[in-house]
Amino acid sequence: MTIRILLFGACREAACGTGEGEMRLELSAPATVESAWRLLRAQFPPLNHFAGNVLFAVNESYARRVDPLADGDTLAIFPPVSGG
Amino acid sequence: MTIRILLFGACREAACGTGEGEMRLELSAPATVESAWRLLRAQFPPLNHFAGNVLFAVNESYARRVDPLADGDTLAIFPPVSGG
Amino acid sequence: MEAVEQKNGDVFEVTRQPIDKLALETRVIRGAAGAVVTFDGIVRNQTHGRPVLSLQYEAYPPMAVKEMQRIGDEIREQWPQIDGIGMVHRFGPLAISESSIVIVITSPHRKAAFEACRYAIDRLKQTVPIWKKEIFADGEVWVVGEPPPAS
Amino acid sequence: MEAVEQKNGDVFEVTRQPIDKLALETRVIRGAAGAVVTFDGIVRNQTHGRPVLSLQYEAYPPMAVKEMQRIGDEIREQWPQIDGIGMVHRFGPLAISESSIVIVITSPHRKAAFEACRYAIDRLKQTVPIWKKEIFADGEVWVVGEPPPAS
Repeated sequence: MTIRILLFGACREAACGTGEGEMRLELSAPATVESAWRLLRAQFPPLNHFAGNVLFAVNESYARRVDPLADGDTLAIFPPVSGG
Repeated sequence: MTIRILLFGACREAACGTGEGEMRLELSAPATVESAWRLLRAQFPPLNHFAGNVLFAVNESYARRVDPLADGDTLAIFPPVSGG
Repeated sequence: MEAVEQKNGDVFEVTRQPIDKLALETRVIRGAAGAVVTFDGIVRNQTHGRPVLSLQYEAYPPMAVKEMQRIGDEIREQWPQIDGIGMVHRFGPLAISESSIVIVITSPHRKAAFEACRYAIDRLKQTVPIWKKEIFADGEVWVVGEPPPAS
Repeated sequence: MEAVEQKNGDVFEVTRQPIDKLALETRVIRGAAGAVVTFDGIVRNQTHGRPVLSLQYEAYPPMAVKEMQRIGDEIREQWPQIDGIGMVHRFGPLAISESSIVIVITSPHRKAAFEACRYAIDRLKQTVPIWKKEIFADGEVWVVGEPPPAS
Protein backbone atom coordinates (compact mmCIF):
# COMPACT_ATOMS: atom_id res chain seq x y z
CA MET A 1 0.00 0.00 0.00
CA THR A 2 1.02 3.59 -0.63
CA ILE A 3 0.32 6.53 1.60
CA ARG A 4 0.98 10.20 1.16
CA ILE A 5 3.18 11.86 3.78
CA LEU A 6 3.06 15.55 4.62
CA LEU A 7 5.66 17.03 6.94
CA PHE A 8 5.30 20.53 8.37
CA GLY A 9 7.30 23.07 10.30
CA ALA A 10 10.47 21.93 12.02
CA CYS A 11 9.72 18.30 10.99
CA ARG A 12 9.63 19.27 7.32
CA GLU A 13 12.80 21.28 7.67
CA ALA A 14 14.63 18.46 9.47
CA ALA A 15 13.75 15.95 6.75
CA CYS A 16 13.59 18.09 3.62
CA GLY A 17 15.53 21.30 4.35
CA THR A 18 13.91 24.11 2.40
CA GLY A 19 12.04 21.64 0.16
CA GLU A 20 8.39 20.66 0.13
CA GLY A 21 7.38 18.22 2.87
CA GLU A 22 5.34 15.94 0.60
CA MET A 23 6.31 12.35 -0.35
CA ARG A 24 4.96 8.84 -1.02
CA LEU A 25 5.64 6.03 1.41
CA GLU A 26 5.30 2.32 0.60
CA LEU A 27 4.06 0.24 3.53
CA SER A 28 3.09 -3.40 3.97
CA ALA A 29 -0.41 -3.90 5.36
CA PRO A 30 -1.58 -3.86 8.09
CA ALA A 31 -0.09 -0.43 8.76
CA THR A 32 -0.59 2.08 11.55
CA VAL A 33 0.44 5.66 12.12
CA GLU A 34 3.22 4.30 14.32
CA SER A 35 4.57 1.88 11.73
CA ALA A 36 4.65 4.61 9.08
CA TRP A 37 6.36 6.99 11.47
CA ARG A 38 8.97 4.33 12.34
CA LEU A 39 9.73 3.71 8.67
CA LEU A 40 9.95 7.42 7.97
CA ARG A 41 12.42 7.97 10.82
CA ALA A 42 14.60 5.20 9.38
CA GLN A 43 14.63 7.01 6.03
CA PHE A 44 15.13 10.47 7.58
CA PRO A 45 17.16 10.03 10.80
CA PRO A 46 16.91 13.76 11.77
CA LEU A 47 13.22 13.06 12.46
CA ASN A 48 14.27 10.96 15.48
CA HIS A 49 14.80 14.29 17.21
CA PHE A 50 10.98 14.68 17.30
CA ALA A 51 10.18 11.15 18.44
CA GLY A 52 8.34 12.07 21.60
CA ASN A 53 6.98 15.45 20.62
CA VAL A 54 5.13 15.13 17.37
CA LEU A 55 1.49 15.19 16.26
CA PHE A 56 -0.22 13.12 13.58
CA ALA A 57 -3.22 13.71 11.36
CA VAL A 58 -4.78 11.19 9.00
CA ASN A 59 -6.80 12.68 6.17
CA GLU A 60 -6.79 16.10 7.87
CA SER A 61 -7.98 14.92 11.30
CA TYR A 62 -5.83 14.42 14.38
CA ALA A 63 -4.89 10.75 14.81
CA ARG A 64 -3.18 8.54 17.41
CA ARG A 65 -0.18 6.31 16.87
CA VAL A 66 -2.32 3.17 17.06
CA ASP A 67 -4.74 4.32 14.35
CA PRO A 68 -4.72 2.14 11.21
CA LEU A 69 -3.73 3.44 7.77
CA ALA A 70 -5.35 2.44 4.49
CA ASP A 71 -4.01 2.64 0.95
CA GLY A 72 -4.23 6.21 -0.32
CA ASP A 73 -4.42 7.81 3.13
CA THR A 74 -2.67 11.09 3.81
CA LEU A 75 -0.58 11.09 6.99
CA ALA A 76 0.56 14.51 8.21
CA ILE A 77 3.33 14.74 10.77
CA PHE A 78 4.23 17.93 12.58
CA PRO A 79 5.41 19.44 15.86
CA PRO A 80 2.99 21.05 18.32
CA VAL A 81 1.32 23.94 16.56
CA SER A 82 2.48 27.52 17.15
CA GLY A 83 0.12 29.69 15.15
CA GLY A 84 -1.64 32.79 16.31
CA MET B 1 -23.74 82.81 45.72
CA THR B 2 -24.47 81.60 42.20
CA ILE B 3 -23.85 78.13 40.87
CA ARG B 4 -24.24 76.68 37.42
CA ILE B 5 -26.61 73.72 37.08
CA LEU B 6 -26.36 71.11 34.33
CA LEU B 7 -29.10 68.51 33.94
CA PHE B 8 -28.68 65.47 31.71
CA GLY B 9 -30.72 62.63 30.28
CA ALA B 10 -34.12 61.95 31.79
CA CYS B 11 -33.49 64.64 34.47
CA ARG B 12 -32.94 67.29 31.81
CA GLU B 13 -36.02 66.17 29.92
CA ALA B 14 -38.19 66.19 33.05
CA ALA B 15 -37.18 69.75 33.93
CA CYS B 16 -36.54 71.33 30.52
CA GLY B 17 -38.33 69.18 27.94
CA THR B 18 -36.36 69.31 24.72
CA GLY B 19 -34.41 72.38 25.92
CA GLU B 20 -30.85 72.69 27.14
CA GLY B 21 -30.31 71.53 30.71
CA GLU B 22 -28.16 74.50 31.75
CA MET B 23 -29.22 77.20 34.23
CA ARG B 24 -28.03 79.48 37.06
CA LEU B 25 -29.15 78.86 40.63
CA GLU B 26 -28.93 81.43 43.44
CA LEU B 27 -28.15 79.90 46.84
CA SER B 28 -27.48 81.31 50.28
CA ALA B 29 -24.18 80.17 51.77
CA PRO B 30 -23.31 77.73 53.22
CA ALA B 31 -24.66 75.50 50.47
CA THR B 32 -24.29 71.80 49.77
CA VAL B 33 -25.18 69.54 46.86
CA GLU B 34 -28.25 68.53 48.85
CA SER B 35 -29.46 72.09 49.48
CA ALA B 36 -29.06 72.97 45.79
CA TRP B 37 -30.90 69.79 44.76
CA ARG B 38 -33.74 70.55 47.21
CA LEU B 39 -34.13 74.08 45.83
CA LEU B 40 -34.05 72.81 42.25
CA ARG B 41 -36.77 70.24 42.96
CA ALA B 42 -38.93 73.01 44.38
CA GLN B 43 -38.48 74.97 41.14
CA PHE B 44 -38.97 71.91 38.90
CA PRO B 45 -41.35 69.49 40.68
CA PRO B 46 -40.98 66.74 37.99
CA LEU B 47 -37.44 66.28 39.34
CA ASN B 48 -38.91 64.81 42.55
CA HIS B 49 -39.42 61.67 40.51
CA PHE B 50 -35.62 61.14 40.61
CA ALA B 51 -35.16 61.91 44.31
CA GLY B 52 -33.61 58.61 45.30
CA ASN B 53 -31.97 57.66 42.04
CA VAL B 54 -29.82 60.49 40.89
CA LEU B 55 -26.08 61.19 40.67
CA PHE B 56 -24.22 64.43 41.28
CA ALA B 57 -20.97 65.86 39.97
CA VAL B 58 -19.31 69.06 41.12
CA ASN B 59 -16.90 70.61 38.61
CA GLU B 60 -16.90 67.40 36.55
CA SER B 61 -16.18 64.98 39.40
CA TYR B 62 -18.68 62.75 41.17
CA ALA B 63 -19.87 64.30 44.42
CA ARG B 64 -21.96 63.31 47.43
CA ARG B 65 -25.01 65.10 48.77
CA VAL B 66 -23.10 66.42 51.77
CA ASP B 67 -20.33 67.99 49.68
CA PRO B 68 -20.14 71.80 49.96
CA LEU B 69 -20.69 74.16 47.05
CA ALA B 70 -18.79 77.38 46.43
CA ASP B 71 -19.72 80.39 44.34
CA GLY B 72 -19.13 79.63 40.65
CA ASP B 73 -19.23 75.86 41.03
CA THR B 74 -20.85 73.70 38.37
CA LEU B 75 -23.27 71.12 39.73
CA ALA B 76 -24.33 68.41 37.29
CA ILE B 77 -27.34 66.25 38.10
CA PHE B 78 -28.24 63.12 36.17
CA PRO B 79 -29.68 59.61 36.39
CA PRO B 80 -27.45 56.52 36.50
CA VAL B 81 -25.41 56.46 33.31
CA SER B 82 -26.43 54.22 30.42
CA GLY B 83 -23.72 54.69 27.80
CA GLY B 84 -21.91 52.00 25.88
CA MET C 1 -15.37 66.52 19.86
CA GLU C 2 -14.15 66.53 23.45
CA ALA C 3 -10.68 65.15 24.01
CA VAL C 4 -7.63 65.75 26.16
CA GLU C 5 -4.16 65.35 24.76
CA GLN C 6 -2.56 62.26 26.30
CA LYS C 7 1.20 62.21 26.84
CA ASN C 8 1.43 58.46 26.29
CA GLY C 9 -0.58 58.39 23.05
CA ASP C 10 -3.73 57.03 24.68
CA VAL C 11 -7.02 58.28 23.27
CA PHE C 12 -10.11 59.29 25.28
CA GLU C 13 -12.77 61.08 23.27
CA VAL C 14 -16.46 61.74 22.93
CA THR C 15 -17.64 62.91 19.54
CA ARG C 16 -20.73 63.52 17.43
CA GLN C 17 -18.96 62.10 14.38
CA PRO C 18 -19.00 58.44 13.26
CA ILE C 19 -16.16 56.56 14.95
CA ASP C 20 -13.29 55.64 12.65
CA LYS C 21 -12.35 52.30 14.20
CA LEU C 22 -9.38 51.62 11.96
CA ALA C 23 -7.94 55.08 12.59
CA LEU C 24 -8.36 54.60 16.33
CA GLU C 25 -6.57 51.24 16.20
CA THR C 26 -3.76 52.80 14.19
CA ARG C 27 -3.33 55.55 16.78
CA VAL C 28 -3.19 53.07 19.67
CA ILE C 29 -1.07 50.25 18.21
CA ARG C 30 2.60 50.55 19.19
CA GLY C 31 5.55 48.73 17.69
CA ALA C 32 5.74 46.32 20.61
CA ALA C 33 2.07 45.31 20.54
CA GLY C 34 1.42 41.65 19.87
CA ALA C 35 -2.26 41.58 20.80
CA VAL C 36 -4.97 44.05 19.91
CA VAL C 37 -8.41 43.52 21.43
CA THR C 38 -11.20 45.76 20.19
CA PHE C 39 -14.70 46.14 21.53
CA ASP C 40 -17.24 47.71 19.22
CA GLY C 41 -20.72 48.46 20.56
CA ILE C 42 -23.28 48.57 17.78
CA VAL C 43 -26.83 49.91 17.86
CA ARG C 44 -29.15 46.90 17.79
CA ASN C 45 -32.32 46.73 15.74
CA GLN C 46 -34.37 45.48 18.67
CA THR C 47 -34.48 45.40 22.45
CA HIS C 48 -36.27 42.54 24.20
CA GLY C 49 -37.80 41.72 20.84
CA ARG C 50 -39.25 45.21 20.28
CA PRO C 51 -38.02 46.89 17.07
CA VAL C 52 -35.78 49.92 17.68
CA LEU C 53 -35.71 52.63 15.01
CA SER C 54 -32.68 54.55 16.28
CA LEU C 55 -30.89 55.70 19.41
CA GLN C 56 -30.26 59.12 20.86
CA TYR C 57 -27.13 59.46 23.01
CA GLU C 58 -26.62 62.39 25.36
CA ALA C 59 -23.23 63.11 26.94
CA TYR C 60 -21.57 65.40 29.46
CA PRO C 61 -18.45 65.64 27.31
CA PRO C 62 -15.74 67.13 29.56
CA MET C 63 -16.64 64.88 32.49
CA ALA C 64 -17.03 61.86 30.20
CA VAL C 65 -13.47 62.31 28.96
CA LYS C 66 -12.21 62.68 32.55
CA GLU C 67 -13.98 59.49 33.61
CA MET C 68 -12.55 57.64 30.60
CA GLN C 69 -9.09 58.81 31.62
CA ARG C 70 -9.75 57.55 35.12
CA ILE C 71 -10.61 54.12 33.68
CA GLY C 72 -7.37 54.30 31.72
CA ASP C 73 -5.46 54.98 34.95
CA GLU C 74 -7.19 52.04 36.64
CA ILE C 75 -6.22 49.80 33.73
CA ARG C 76 -2.58 50.81 33.85
CA GLU C 77 -2.51 50.15 37.56
CA GLN C 78 -4.05 46.68 37.22
CA TRP C 79 -2.30 45.67 33.96
CA PRO C 80 1.01 47.57 33.83
CA GLN C 81 2.06 45.65 30.71
CA ILE C 82 -0.66 47.29 28.57
CA ASP C 83 0.80 49.29 25.68
CA GLY C 84 -2.03 51.48 24.46
CA ILE C 85 -5.61 52.40 25.38
CA GLY C 86 -8.17 54.01 23.09
CA MET C 87 -11.78 54.80 23.99
CA VAL C 88 -14.10 56.80 21.78
CA HIS C 89 -17.79 57.24 22.56
CA ARG C 90 -20.16 58.80 20.10
CA PHE C 91 -23.21 60.87 21.03
CA GLY C 92 -26.17 62.46 19.25
CA PRO C 93 -28.52 60.48 16.99
CA LEU C 94 -27.31 57.03 15.96
CA ALA C 95 -28.81 54.72 13.34
CA ILE C 96 -29.10 50.94 13.56
CA SER C 97 -25.75 49.21 13.04
CA GLU C 98 -23.70 52.32 13.79
CA SER C 99 -21.04 52.12 16.50
CA SER C 100 -21.69 53.97 19.76
CA ILE C 101 -18.46 52.98 21.50
CA VAL C 102 -15.13 51.58 20.37
CA ILE C 103 -12.45 50.51 22.85
CA VAL C 104 -9.01 49.34 21.72
CA ILE C 105 -6.42 47.79 24.02
CA THR C 106 -2.97 46.76 22.85
CA SER C 107 -0.56 44.64 24.82
CA PRO C 108 2.42 42.35 24.24
CA HIS C 109 0.25 39.37 25.21
CA ARG C 110 -3.42 38.61 24.77
CA LYS C 111 -4.54 37.83 28.31
CA ALA C 112 -4.05 41.37 29.62
CA ALA C 113 -5.56 42.89 26.47
CA PHE C 114 -8.76 40.83 26.81
CA GLU C 115 -9.09 41.49 30.53
CA ALA C 116 -8.43 45.21 30.25
CA CYS C 117 -10.84 45.65 27.32
CA ARG C 118 -13.58 43.85 29.20
CA TYR C 119 -12.86 45.94 32.29
CA ALA C 120 -12.95 49.15 30.25
CA ILE C 121 -16.43 48.60 28.82
CA ASP C 122 -17.81 47.30 32.13
CA ARG C 123 -16.52 50.40 33.97
CA LEU C 124 -17.58 52.77 31.21
CA LYS C 125 -21.15 51.58 31.63
CA GLN C 126 -20.96 52.35 35.35
CA THR C 127 -19.16 55.68 35.50
CA VAL C 128 -18.93 57.61 32.22
CA PRO C 129 -21.70 60.25 32.07
CA ILE C 130 -23.51 59.28 28.88
CA TRP C 131 -27.17 58.31 28.51
CA LYS C 132 -29.16 56.74 25.74
CA LYS C 133 -32.77 56.85 24.68
CA GLU C 134 -34.31 54.19 22.48
CA ILE C 135 -36.61 55.47 19.76
CA PHE C 136 -39.50 53.12 18.91
CA ALA C 137 -42.23 53.52 16.31
CA ASP C 138 -44.64 54.51 19.08
CA GLY C 139 -42.49 56.34 21.59
CA GLU C 140 -39.13 56.90 23.24
CA VAL C 141 -37.66 55.38 26.39
CA TRP C 142 -34.55 56.39 28.36
CA VAL C 143 -32.53 53.27 29.01
CA VAL C 144 -32.25 52.63 32.74
CA GLY C 145 -28.61 52.84 33.77
CA GLU C 146 -26.70 50.54 36.08
CA PRO C 147 -26.74 51.37 39.79
CA PRO C 148 -24.41 54.20 40.78
CA PRO C 149 -20.85 53.10 41.56
CA ALA C 150 -20.02 52.83 45.25
CA SER C 151 -18.36 56.07 46.36
CA MET D 1 -6.60 30.97 0.10
CA GLU D 2 -8.19 27.95 1.75
CA ALA D 3 -11.79 28.38 2.85
CA VAL D 4 -14.99 26.40 3.07
CA GLU D 5 -18.33 28.04 2.34
CA GLN D 6 -20.26 28.38 5.59
CA LYS D 7 -24.04 28.17 5.51
CA ASN D 8 -24.46 30.56 8.45
CA GLY D 9 -22.13 33.25 7.09
CA ASP D 10 -19.27 32.36 9.43
CA VAL D 11 -15.77 32.75 8.00
CA PHE D 12 -12.85 30.32 8.47
CA GLU D 13 -9.89 30.98 6.21
CA VAL D 14 -6.14 30.72 5.87
CA THR D 15 -4.55 32.97 3.30
CA ARG D 16 -1.21 34.28 2.05
CA GLN D 17 -2.73 37.72 1.53
CA PRO D 18 -2.79 40.52 4.13
CA ILE D 19 -5.91 40.21 6.29
CA ASP D 20 -8.57 42.82 5.63
CA LYS D 21 -9.88 43.24 9.17
CA LEU D 22 -12.64 45.70 8.32
CA ALA D 23 -13.92 43.49 5.50
CA LEU D 24 -13.93 40.48 7.84
CA GLU D 25 -15.91 42.41 10.46
CA THR D 26 -18.38 43.53 7.83
CA ARG D 27 -18.91 39.94 6.72
CA VAL D 28 -19.51 38.71 10.26
CA ILE D 29 -21.64 41.52 11.72
CA ARG D 30 -25.36 40.76 11.56
CA GLY D 31 -28.26 43.15 12.08
CA ALA D 32 -28.90 41.89 15.60
CA ALA D 33 -25.31 42.21 16.81
CA GLY D 34 -24.81 44.60 19.72
CA ALA D 35 -21.26 43.61 20.62
CA VAL D 36 -18.34 42.96 18.33
CA VAL D 37 -15.11 41.73 19.92
CA THR D 38 -12.07 41.48 17.67
CA PHE D 39 -8.73 39.91 18.40
CA ASP D 40 -5.85 40.95 16.16
CA GLY D 41 -2.50 39.22 16.56
CA ILE D 42 0.34 41.40 15.34
CA VAL D 43 3.94 40.43 14.61
CA ARG D 44 6.07 41.85 17.42
CA ASN D 45 9.42 43.53 16.88
CA GLN D 46 11.10 41.53 19.65
CA THR D 47 10.78 38.31 21.62
CA HIS D 48 12.17 38.16 25.14
CA GLY D 49 14.03 41.38 24.34
CA ARG D 50 15.73 39.99 21.19
CA PRO D 51 14.96 41.97 18.02
CA VAL D 52 12.86 40.05 15.48
CA LEU D 53 13.25 40.97 11.80
CA SER D 54 10.22 39.10 10.47
CA LEU D 55 8.18 35.93 10.83
CA GLN D 56 7.62 32.98 8.55
CA TYR D 57 4.31 31.15 8.99
CA GLU D 58 3.72 27.68 7.60
CA ALA D 59 0.24 26.16 7.42
CA TYR D 60 -1.54 22.94 6.55
CA PRO D 61 -4.40 24.85 4.91
CA PRO D 62 -7.23 22.30 4.46
CA MET D 63 -6.78 20.89 7.96
CA ALA D 64 -6.33 24.36 9.45
CA VAL D 65 -9.72 25.40 8.06
CA LYS D 66 -11.33 22.21 9.40
CA GLU D 67 -9.88 22.82 12.87
CA MET D 68 -11.11 26.42 12.79
CA GLN D 69 -14.57 25.17 11.92
CA ARG D 70 -14.37 22.76 14.83
CA ILE D 71 -13.57 25.68 17.15
CA GLY D 72 -16.57 27.48 15.67
CA ASP D 73 -18.76 24.47 16.49
CA GLU D 74 -17.42 24.38 20.04
CA ILE D 75 -18.19 28.10 20.42
CA ARG D 76 -21.76 27.70 19.20
CA GLU D 77 -22.27 24.84 21.64
CA GLN D 78 -20.93 26.80 24.62
CA TRP D 79 -22.38 30.20 23.68
CA PRO D 80 -25.54 29.58 21.62
CA GLN D 81 -26.34 33.30 21.60
CA ILE D 82 -23.32 34.14 19.42
CA ASP D 83 -24.34 35.70 16.08
CA GLY D 84 -21.27 35.46 13.91
CA ILE D 85 -17.76 34.00 13.96
CA GLY D 86 -14.88 34.99 11.71
CA MET D 87 -11.34 33.60 11.87
CA VAL D 88 -8.67 34.35 9.27
CA HIS D 89 -5.06 33.22 9.69
CA ARG D 90 -2.36 34.41 7.36
CA PHE D 91 0.70 32.38 6.39
CA GLY D 92 3.93 32.93 4.45
CA PRO D 93 6.39 35.72 5.26
CA LEU D 94 5.06 38.44 7.59
CA ALA D 95 6.70 41.76 8.42
CA ILE D 96 6.73 43.45 11.82
CA SER D 97 3.34 45.00 12.69
CA GLU D 98 1.42 42.90 10.17
CA SER D 99 -1.52 40.82 11.41
CA SER D 100 -1.10 37.05 11.51
CA ILE D 101 -4.56 36.26 12.89
CA VAL D 102 -7.83 38.13 13.18
CA ILE D 103 -10.81 36.72 15.05
CA VAL D 104 -14.18 38.49 15.12
CA ILE D 105 -17.09 37.45 17.33
CA THR D 106 -20.46 39.19 17.25
CA SER D 107 -23.18 38.72 19.80
CA PRO D 108 -26.22 40.55 21.17
CA HIS D 109 -24.35 41.09 24.45
CA ARG D 110 -20.72 41.63 25.27
CA LYS D 111 -20.02 38.91 27.83
CA ALA D 112 -20.43 36.02 25.38
CA ALA D 113 -18.51 37.87 22.67
CA PHE D 114 -15.50 38.44 24.95
CA GLU D 115 -15.53 34.89 26.28
CA ALA D 116 -15.91 33.27 22.87
CA CYS D 117 -13.20 35.42 21.28
CA ARG D 118 -10.78 34.55 24.08
CA TYR D 119 -11.70 30.88 23.73
CA ALA D 120 -11.19 30.99 19.97
CA ILE D 121 -7.63 32.31 20.10
CA ASP D 122 -6.68 30.03 23.01
CA ARG D 123 -7.98 26.98 21.13
CA LEU D 124 -6.48 28.06 17.84
CA LYS D 125 -3.05 28.10 19.43
CA GLN D 126 -3.58 24.53 20.62
CA THR D 127 -5.18 22.81 17.64
CA VAL D 128 -4.94 24.68 14.33
CA PRO D 129 -2.00 23.29 12.27
CA ILE D 130 0.06 26.42 11.71
CA TRP D 131 3.68 27.00 12.76
CA LYS D 132 5.85 30.07 12.93
CA LYS D 133 9.55 30.70 12.70
CA GLU D 134 11.15 33.85 14.05
CA ILE D 135 13.80 35.41 11.83
CA PHE D 136 16.60 37.15 13.73
CA ALA D 137 19.62 39.02 12.39
CA ASP D 138 21.79 36.00 13.18
CA GLY D 139 19.50 33.04 12.63
CA GLU D 140 16.01 31.55 12.62
CA VAL D 141 14.12 29.69 15.34
CA TRP D 142 10.90 27.69 15.12
CA VAL D 143 8.62 28.84 17.92
CA VAL D 144 7.91 25.97 20.29
CA GLY D 145 4.23 25.20 20.24
CA GLU D 146 1.95 24.50 23.16
CA PRO D 147 1.65 20.91 24.34
CA PRO D 148 -0.60 18.75 22.15
CA PRO D 149 -4.28 18.84 23.15
CA ALA D 150 -5.49 15.88 25.15
CA SER D 151 -6.97 13.35 22.74
